[in-house]
Amino acid sequence: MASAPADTAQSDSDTFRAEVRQWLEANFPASLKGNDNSLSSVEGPTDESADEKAWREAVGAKGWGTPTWPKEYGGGGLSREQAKILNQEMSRAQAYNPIGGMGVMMFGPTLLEYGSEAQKKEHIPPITRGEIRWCQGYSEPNAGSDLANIQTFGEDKGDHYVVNGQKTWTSGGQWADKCFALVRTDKSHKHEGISFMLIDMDAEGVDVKPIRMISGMSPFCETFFTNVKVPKENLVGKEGQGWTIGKRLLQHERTNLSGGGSAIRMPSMPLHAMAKTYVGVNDNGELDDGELRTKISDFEMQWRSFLGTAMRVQAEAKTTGGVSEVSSILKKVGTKLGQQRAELMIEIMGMKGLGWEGEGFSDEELRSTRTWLFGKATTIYGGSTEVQNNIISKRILGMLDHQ
Amino acid sequence: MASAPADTAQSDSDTFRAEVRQWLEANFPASLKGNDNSLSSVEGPTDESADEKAWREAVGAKGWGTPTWPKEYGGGGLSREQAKILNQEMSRAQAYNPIGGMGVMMFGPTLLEYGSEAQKKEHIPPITRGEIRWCQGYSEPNAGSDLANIQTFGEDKGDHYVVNGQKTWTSGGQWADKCFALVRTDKSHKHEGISFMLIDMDAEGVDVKPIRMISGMSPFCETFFTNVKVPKENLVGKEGQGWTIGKRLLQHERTNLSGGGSAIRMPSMPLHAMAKTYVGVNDNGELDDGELRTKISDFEMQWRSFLGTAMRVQAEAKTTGGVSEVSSILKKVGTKLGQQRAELMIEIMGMKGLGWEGEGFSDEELRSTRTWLFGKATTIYGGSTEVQNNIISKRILGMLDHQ
Amino acid sequence: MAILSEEQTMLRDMAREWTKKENPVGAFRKVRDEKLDAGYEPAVYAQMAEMGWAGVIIPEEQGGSDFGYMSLGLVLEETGRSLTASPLLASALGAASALILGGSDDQKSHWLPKIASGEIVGTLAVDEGPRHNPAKTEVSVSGGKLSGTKTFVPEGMSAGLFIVSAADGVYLVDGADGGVSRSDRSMVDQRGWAEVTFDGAAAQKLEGGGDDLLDQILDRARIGAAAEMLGMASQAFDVTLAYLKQRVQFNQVLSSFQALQHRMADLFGEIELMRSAVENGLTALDDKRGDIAMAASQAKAVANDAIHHMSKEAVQLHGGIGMTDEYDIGFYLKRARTLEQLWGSSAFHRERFARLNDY
Amino acid sequence: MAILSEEQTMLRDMAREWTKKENPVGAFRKVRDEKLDAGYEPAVYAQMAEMGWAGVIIPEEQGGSDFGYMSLGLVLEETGRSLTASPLLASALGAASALILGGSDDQKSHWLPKIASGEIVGTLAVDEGPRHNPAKTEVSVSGGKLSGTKTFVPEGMSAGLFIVSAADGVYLVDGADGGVSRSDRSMVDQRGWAEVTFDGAAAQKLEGGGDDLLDQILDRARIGAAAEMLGMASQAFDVTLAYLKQRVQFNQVLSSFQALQHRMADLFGEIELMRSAVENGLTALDDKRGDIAMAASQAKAVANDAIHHMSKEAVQLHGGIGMTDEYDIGFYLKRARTLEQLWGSSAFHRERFARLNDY
Repeated sequence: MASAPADTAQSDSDTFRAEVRQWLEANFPASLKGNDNSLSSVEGPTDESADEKAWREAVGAKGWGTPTWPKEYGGGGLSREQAKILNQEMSRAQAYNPIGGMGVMMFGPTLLEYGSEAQKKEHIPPITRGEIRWCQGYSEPNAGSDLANIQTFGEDKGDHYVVNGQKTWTSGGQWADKCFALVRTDKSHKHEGISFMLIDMDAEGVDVKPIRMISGMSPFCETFFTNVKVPKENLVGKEGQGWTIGKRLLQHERTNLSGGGSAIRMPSMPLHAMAKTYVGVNDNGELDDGELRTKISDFEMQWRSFLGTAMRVQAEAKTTGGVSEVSSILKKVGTKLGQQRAELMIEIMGMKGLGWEGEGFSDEELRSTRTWLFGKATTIYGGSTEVQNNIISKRILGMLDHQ
Repeated sequence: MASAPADTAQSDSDTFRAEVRQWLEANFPASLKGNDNSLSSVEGPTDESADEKAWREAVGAKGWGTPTWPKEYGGGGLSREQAKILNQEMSRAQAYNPIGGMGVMMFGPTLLEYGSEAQKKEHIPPITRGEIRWCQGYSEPNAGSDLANIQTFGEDKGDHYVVNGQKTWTSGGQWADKCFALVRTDKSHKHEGISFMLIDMDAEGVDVKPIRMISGMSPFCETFFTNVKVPKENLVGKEGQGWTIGKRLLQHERTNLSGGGSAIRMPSMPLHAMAKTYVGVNDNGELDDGELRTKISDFEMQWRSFLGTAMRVQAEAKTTGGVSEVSSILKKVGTKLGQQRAELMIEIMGMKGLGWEGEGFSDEELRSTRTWLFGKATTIYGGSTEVQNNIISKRILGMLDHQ
Repeated sequence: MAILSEEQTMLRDMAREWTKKENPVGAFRKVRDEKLDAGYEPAVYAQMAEMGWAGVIIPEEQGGSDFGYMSLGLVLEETGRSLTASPLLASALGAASALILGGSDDQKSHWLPKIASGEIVGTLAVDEGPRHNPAKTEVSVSGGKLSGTKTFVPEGMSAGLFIVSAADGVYLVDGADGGVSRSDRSMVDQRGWAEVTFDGAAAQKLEGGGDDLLDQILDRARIGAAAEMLGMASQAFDVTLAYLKQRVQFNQVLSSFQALQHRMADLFGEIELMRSAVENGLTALDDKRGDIAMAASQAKAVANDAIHHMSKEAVQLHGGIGMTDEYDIGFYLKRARTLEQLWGSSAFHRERFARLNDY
Repeated sequence: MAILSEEQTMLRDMAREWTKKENPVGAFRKVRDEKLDAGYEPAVYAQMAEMGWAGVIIPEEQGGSDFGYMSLGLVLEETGRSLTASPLLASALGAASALILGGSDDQKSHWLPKIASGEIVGTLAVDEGPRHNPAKTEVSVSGGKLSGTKTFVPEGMSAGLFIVSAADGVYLVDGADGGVSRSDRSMVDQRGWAEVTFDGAAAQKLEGGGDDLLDQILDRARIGAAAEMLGMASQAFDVTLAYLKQRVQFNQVLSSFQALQHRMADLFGEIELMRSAVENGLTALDDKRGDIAMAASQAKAVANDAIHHMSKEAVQLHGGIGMTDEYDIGFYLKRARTLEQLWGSSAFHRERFARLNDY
């Protein structure tokens, strides 16, 4: 058994916890208690209230929105242990992290790994302060699950590229300041012909057109590049290294979509509590729809087992220092369960779970409809379930290619 | 709407029905009432009682065990309409058809289509009298679902072939008199190198070894051919035509396995009645296991829908004269539901549904265990579910080959 | 496919032709985008009625063709394919059935010709909460005046006749009565749902049909809804299959991937069983069989489950574009869920089927 | 895989080594073919006890190692992999738990050392019908004499100690008592099941553990059974995967067929969730958490469903040879079903989980 932590380590923790608690008391506006930031990337920018702005700036100044990032680029410079304490204290204070989005979740970690010193100095600090919105320029109309098939082309013009092509599924493209994009710089090689570059969304020749989704929201855009000039200092890594860098970034995305992501989107009220409200109970105190009762019980046990699996992956990663094979199932299983939950919500709420807008539905009910519809995308983007199954069976299980 | 049948047709039917009824009264031994012959092919030959022998001979003499086969080869020579009446009257009298097995269900119809006059004269009459047992020599250890890969080879020796090789899954091989087999006569062509020939099971060089199944029964054998002499008059059709003939025969098999086959094996007592006995009901008269109640209700509705589909296929075949596309799903769905039912029986009976032998279990319970285990084969033999899915998606739905 | 009479074949072909040419899914999109009050285009329903579709189950003496439920089912299947927004199901099947089963001669001859001609739209007002529960009603009737609130009434915005369930029976209420007020409910399928409140509205009881009149009416409506879902599932299947055959990923058309092939084979099987369940229901009605209640629960539960699975797979197999409003496939998903809930979820009908079989 | 201590890793590796080398599935086949009375080879269990496995949860003062439930779960997982026929689950986990939870000091020091050394086998005698229903018992106890019949008692043929449930509590009955008679039950998994009749057998009550002692005992047994199933499912998966990689059909190894690849990916995910559910249960026991009942129902239900699916797929994916007695894979199917029923089916535990969560 591991020995007990040394006393000094313990007291360091206590000191830090006290520091955080004090700082939160001083800086977190009481008016924001219980708010969350989880849907902001889907719903687009909302007008920031004065309190919200103050809170974002306060957190940004400490670097605590990106607690483990290096201090020199504006991060918090905290240890994992400290970050955990920070997180606990935030929850305790009913505070939320106002610094988020793709810059924090995907692009930042990737640039910290692959970017040049100059690039890090330029791009990381604004992310830590929540000042710059990034979007992802990966998918194209004919390169969805088959990402390596991208055709957007950057022609080498000496000190810059001239980029032409069309991207799609650009999350928040209409609100983004900058785009990290996969651009083909060599047509003679498929994977090795791809480069990873950073494009200003307000550069000449960049046009975005929001895509309306079945949920009624437009969180994605089509993005058109017409003779867009991209200076070579905006190339991350080497030319032709884009596939490697791009895939690394997707790992960050996947981690977010499975464990964290879907967990965050699960409302705090358990299904069975919702069901008791809508369905009622019989004389024995059982939900008054036997089949639904069984389904909820099944779901809740599966969900616990999934959360346990996500925790197991984290624990194993911590111990072994590597990513366990089990992590390969998290996205596939987590998104499946998320969708299952949304369908169960309809069974629970009945017609009330299918409201679109207007009178007769609570906000929660209307949100439930949108969550259900939007959630259908979770098994498609970020590597569809079919692609996940290919990866698991071939890479993890060692089954051969089906071709 | 179709016009009413002409009076004469009606009165012909009535006359025939009266004839059948009278004949059954005179010939069907009362001692056999309620028996059935449906599992005989699985359970092997049982000693025939005097009454059973008399009944078989009586039916054989009329040709009524194979009612629609031509009279000249010992069949009943009846019209479909008459055969239906015969069938109805048999049910009414609680009689059964004592003439069965692979000769009747698969080989006979195929030989009637492809055999020479001499072959029909020789082989059909003993089948109609239930005197000869046929077995199927198709599968080999390396040619299961991929039947065209058979290696058993027949070397041309002028007036005969010398056959060497190994077959497996020979149903009732240990009890069979003769075998219809797929034998390779040409190694340079895959499908076109196969011939369909008839082999005496007591010929020199034929050895059988029963295969014990997980159900404890041994309804199949491995069959070894070592320098077996097969005269050329036992070749059906032309050399190299075996794949075509063999596939036609499989259609007869498939028809039997889907509609008829699995339907026959469903015990007469509905699941919910079984469940009431084993599980009991609560104060509201509901099965005292809510989840099981839901599952049984679901199963029973699916089963009705399946039976309706099987009837629909028959009706459509009658109207259009062809086989409808829908028939392609019958085997796959019927066997799936059959297995689902068997698993539900375990849920209903609990430990009593898992008895192997001996004290503490009723005959019905022990039979239920064996049916469950044996039924696992239904999605494997006669074209596995995976092969059915390939066929449906490619041939019926026109999806391309996955290679 | 059931064996059809010549008239039925003609009717089905006409419906198929019309939906394809005159009323493809684009027509529904227009209704959706224009946010029509009724939830459908009245001129289109008039056209449908003119073709006789609103009178298929109505006796000839009341202006119908008396072709039966199977015939109406065929039309619903075709209009289901193109998601035609119309009150055909609620009015020509639901309300018409109520009158045929339970109406007096006077009631029939007053209302049925109007339903058959499309002059008015009838509908069923049964539920009083978000989940189907016909046994639970707080509607009160005294002195011929009916009061209470019915939720999620299909075509509730346009209905000129409400068939209203109460504890002691089923009533007719004229939509023009001053005691009727409606409140639009914007549902995910963008059809004409409403909450309808009756405040002392004049009501006539349906005296015929016996004690289980409400069940009988609902069973007809359930089978009709299942027929509409059958058309939707068939079409969603066809559209998805066609998409898989043309979409290329990893240098292969999607239809060549075995994992997708096997999923399509499964769906194909499910939809065939669904068809059998629906046709069994329609036949049970036309043959006035004794097991209509069972057949209705079977049809609705099997249809619910099949369209549920099919609509999910249709979106998933379309990939990203299936998530866009620009593509039609999402409409099938949305309409599927409201129909699944309408007049009983699968759980409701499995429970009912067990009860009907005494277990 | 949970984070293991050094001792646990050693224990697991030892168990893995031993089952592979000394006790592969062939050993079970031998037990089966020889129809041993006990349903296992006593010498083999003696060997297991000698390695300390029968005393893993038993305190040191009673001859055990007090390594806890996670440790015992690791052994059960490994022996589950090779279908080792032994009373480890019933005795070293089930009966030992009963004594640890509810026994007096005298009872513990009398029985636990014997269980730990393998000198005697203990078991739980709970059910009185073919379906798990611990609440229903007709066992009567008066004046220290216990009477009644218990069905489908695991290791009932060899047990020297019965933990018997009665309406007013849980009792110990010495297997050597003249009032005990046993009747062999030949089950599909060919293990040592018996019906046991007690006719005025001397019985001592377990006074400790509180009102829900029986539940507490059963929850431990359920989690243990889930651990055994986890090993079985993992092994069935590995064997099936290996088979798919070598079997050629249509000129391709089966593992190259995408439809099969995706099914294996699904199973892989299910078994990982199963592992989490089992480890959660074992951890809950070692940490003496407050949610043991929920964790046990979760572990048993999730494990039941996963082994059910895996065992079906294992047979199907093996094709024809999976149907033969010559191949081992069928043994997994058979053992799976008896363990699924033992101490509660999935339906039982879903119902219980709902009740525990007050819905």
